[in-house]
Amino acid sequence: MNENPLPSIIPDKEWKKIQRMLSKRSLWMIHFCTGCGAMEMPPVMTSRYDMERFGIIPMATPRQADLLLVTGYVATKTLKRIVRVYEQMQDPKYVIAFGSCPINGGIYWDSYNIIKRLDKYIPVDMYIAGCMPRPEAIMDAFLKLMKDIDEGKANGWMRYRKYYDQYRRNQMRIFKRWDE
Amino acid sequence: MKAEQIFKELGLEFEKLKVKGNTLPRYKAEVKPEKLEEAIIKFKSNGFNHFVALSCIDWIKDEKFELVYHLFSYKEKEDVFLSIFLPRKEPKYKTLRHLFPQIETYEREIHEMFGVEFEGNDRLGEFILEDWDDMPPMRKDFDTVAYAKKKYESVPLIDEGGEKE
Amino acid sequence: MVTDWLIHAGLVALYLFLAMVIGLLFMGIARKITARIQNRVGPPIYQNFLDLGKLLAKKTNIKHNWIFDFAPLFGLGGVLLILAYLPMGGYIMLSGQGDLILLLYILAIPALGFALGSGASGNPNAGVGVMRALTLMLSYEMPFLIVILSLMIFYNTASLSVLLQKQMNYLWGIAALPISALAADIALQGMMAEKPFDIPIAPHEIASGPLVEFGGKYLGLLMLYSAGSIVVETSLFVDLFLGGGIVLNPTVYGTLAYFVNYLVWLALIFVVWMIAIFVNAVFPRFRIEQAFKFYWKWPTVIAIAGLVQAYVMSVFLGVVP
Amino acid sequence: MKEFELFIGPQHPGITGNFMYHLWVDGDTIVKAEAHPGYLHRGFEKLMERRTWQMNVALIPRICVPEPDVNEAVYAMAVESLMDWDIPERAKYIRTMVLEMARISSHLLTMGGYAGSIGLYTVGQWAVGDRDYLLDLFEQLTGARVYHIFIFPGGVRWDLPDGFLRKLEKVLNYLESRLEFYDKLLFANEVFFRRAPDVGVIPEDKAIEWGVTGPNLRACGYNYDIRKLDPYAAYPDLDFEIPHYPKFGDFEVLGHGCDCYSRMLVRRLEIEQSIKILRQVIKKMPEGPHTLKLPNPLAWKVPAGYAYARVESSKGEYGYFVISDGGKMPYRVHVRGPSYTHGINVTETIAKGLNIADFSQTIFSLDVCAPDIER
Repeated sequence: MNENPLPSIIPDKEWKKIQRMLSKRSLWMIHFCTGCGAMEMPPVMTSRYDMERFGIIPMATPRQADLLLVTGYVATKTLKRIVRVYEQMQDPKYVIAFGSCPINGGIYWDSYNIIKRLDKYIPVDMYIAGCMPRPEAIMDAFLKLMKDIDEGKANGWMRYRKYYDQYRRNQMRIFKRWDE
Repeated sequence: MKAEQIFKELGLEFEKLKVKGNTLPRYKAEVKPEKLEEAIIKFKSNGFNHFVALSCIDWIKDEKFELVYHLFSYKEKEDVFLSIFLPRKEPKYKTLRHLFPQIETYEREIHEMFGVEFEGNDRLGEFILEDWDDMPPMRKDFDTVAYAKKKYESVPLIDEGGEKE
Repeated sequence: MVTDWLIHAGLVALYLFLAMVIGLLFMGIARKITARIQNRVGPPIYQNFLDLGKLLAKKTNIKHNWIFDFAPLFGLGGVLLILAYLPMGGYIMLSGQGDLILLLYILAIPALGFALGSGASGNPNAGVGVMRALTLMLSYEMPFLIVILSLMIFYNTASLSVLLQKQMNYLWGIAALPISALAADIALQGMMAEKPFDIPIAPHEIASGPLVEFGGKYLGLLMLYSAGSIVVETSLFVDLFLGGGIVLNPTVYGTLAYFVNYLVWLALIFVVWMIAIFVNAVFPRFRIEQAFKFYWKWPTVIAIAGLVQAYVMSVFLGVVP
Repeated sequence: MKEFELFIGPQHPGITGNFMYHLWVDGDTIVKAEAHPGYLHRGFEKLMERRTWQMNVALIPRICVPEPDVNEAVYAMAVESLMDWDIPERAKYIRTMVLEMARISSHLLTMGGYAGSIGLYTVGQWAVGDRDYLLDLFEQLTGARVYHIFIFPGGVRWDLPDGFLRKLEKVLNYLESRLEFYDKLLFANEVFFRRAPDVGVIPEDKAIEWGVTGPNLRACGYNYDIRKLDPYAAYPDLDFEIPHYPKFGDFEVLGHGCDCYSRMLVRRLEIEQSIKILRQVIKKMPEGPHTLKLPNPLAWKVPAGYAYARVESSKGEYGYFVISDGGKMPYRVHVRGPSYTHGINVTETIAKGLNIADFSQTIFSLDVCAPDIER
């Protein structure tokens, strides 16, 4: 996280607590429909479930976002864009994977174009099971993620920095080339 | 003009497909590859101006690819399927994108998924897949399970020391 | 002497700080009200403070060039400068002769700073957005300049403080020059970049335009910038047409007058902001050339009518405030 | 100014789903557009060849996410054609009901998305909120909100629950009363009148040749609808109209057809027609079995042959070309999605000369559904 601006006044521990408190209450999610789970995003955004109650709003660009929703299966071509988007996001950042497909491939277990496990390529903080997850499940995941952030357990972005070599090695097994 | 009459004029034999649910008749005919363009032009000028789809079928036992050009006429309310057979080894055909522009897209997909070459179509190449490293995936002898195992399951988990699943 | 100066400086800091707080609060209220219009519950009204805190606490590693780093500060500094020139509730921090014209010039500074930074990011979306923002500025300034001209003719001054004085003594601008006030409000909608004129940041078209590359701390500064801009723009309208919210004469009532005037000013900018928000919630956005045409057509005609009215009233009818 | 490149998607709010357009822009005008699909490619057609006829029922709804039911219906019809099955009357009516409910929900979503693309988020919020009432009905009927897996070769999975039709009637009344609000906010909005007409025009004489179907074709002035043209399910017994340009009833006719304006109005009027159809279905719902007696699910013997079935989805003609070699699994299934032409060829062609501000509303009004392009 960001360095403490006033180390003499605020203890480092308190500073981290403040940061967590702030980032859990204002999760900005990136507007990226990677799969069919995106279909349940409009209901979550709109009047019935209204995720803006918790300060979660869609953002147009990865630079501004804290939360990446991988909504469903990930095709190899999408994975490259997901990694791009993820790396453009500013720390701290969190990933929620939707549905059964990013867990183990789900119904596409034998497909030639679907990567089966997402956490081999980017760290995932929260999984929602089901095909497709109901809006209630999505809201529940948001609340759980907030709790995790509060307790300091949602540290996927730290893992990504720490094990960057391994993540990149796995990614490069899927991509032929990184440019373009 | 009714499809049956056009078939007669072209000298083609046709069969009627079974239809349940929908009601309009569907006719299917086999055309020689070199006669196809002429046949499609004939149909197009006689009201069959809606190009529905171009499908490719891999008849691996017969060592053939079947390309099915599907036309529909809003006027006559009839469906026509014109199919050609190409050899499975070095499948090659000419592009018909000048007749209906969307044929170009279908040709690009079939080129990628089956490996059929369409001469004259300059947009063939990477379309849906990216960084593909095997035979075209829709061919019958492509084993998707083996490929998925080889490519995705062999990727190791992230070793975070200590915590093992 | 020194104490005077210190009190003055402290007051300036307080006013600027309050302006930022008000701006952020207004953004939160706008989100809540929009949510209610859309049948939703909406975020708490202090949500924007949390957002700002989070953005400032975020790690920021976006590297383009020094112009890009400098631009948010430039924009924010520009906004603060304008805030210092604008009377808020009758309290004037910096003032000089002919400051209406000066104000017109410095109004462009924050936008230019913003444009500079987004242009430096090299993102084509930002480039398009900046182009649109500058075009939009060109379009709403036409009626706005005419409105200012009619005010200057009618009140016979180019100084904001004198303008406020005369409005307090005689009549508020909106009562004396209602036509011009209408034109100014339409121009204000564009100045605030609310729908139907939120063209520069249109997310569906150019992915939030100039903001596209800003994140973390930069975005936090830009959020402060837009919070300040809200106060600048609404306050500008209030100062020009609603007498700056001055209901009690400070020379008579002293400190109490400043306090009451501040509250009245706050209420008035809130009303102006609400009008903008309600219009924002029920309109789609124009294309940029449509906005341009729109502004050079109806609001300009209305503003010219207002100019004629001001001219006739002051020159032929001899109404002198 | 120099020409520059702009990427709309895959991560972009102005795109329907995970899809990408690569634009070359000169000033504000698009000079060239290229569609890049494949971000959602799952290889459905391959996977279907590996699953039995009945297992496929669970797989196919995932091809088109905003309106999955058409997939089930069209697959069921194709299999029935091969098997030579006549389904019971009640199954036909229940299918019609499900398809029309799906059409309304898809149109509401499109309407909301379109309004969002021109910046009117309020309509989007309302429409998606109202759509949830239909999803609740679906949940009661099928057990799922989005992927219903309800229409089956041979009929439908189970009969209607008690009191379902009464609830449907209630929801229809509610939706009908809500339409007025959409009219006021979007379809009578001055800015909409200025932005939508004559934008994203498909040349009328080319529309059929380019493979434009569904509401987009009707917006060009042709009253072709597969529900009337090649009727299926219970549509022959039902009375409804096909709204098309310039038959817009009480709405103003602006522009010259084939544009965003007529496309959205056709969709708006189709919601009304769907409500009308559903009311008739409620009245006419026959008694009887809801499905045929099905053979052993593990060993369906589907006779060899070719079959093509098509339905009118909310986006256009949706067809399955199913080929059986007499085995336990389909030999080949080709999916003809309506967005295949709308999203790639048509958009690439009509994007030339479009303002970048109008690009997003053009694809939203064409109702491009990315997953059915690449499957």
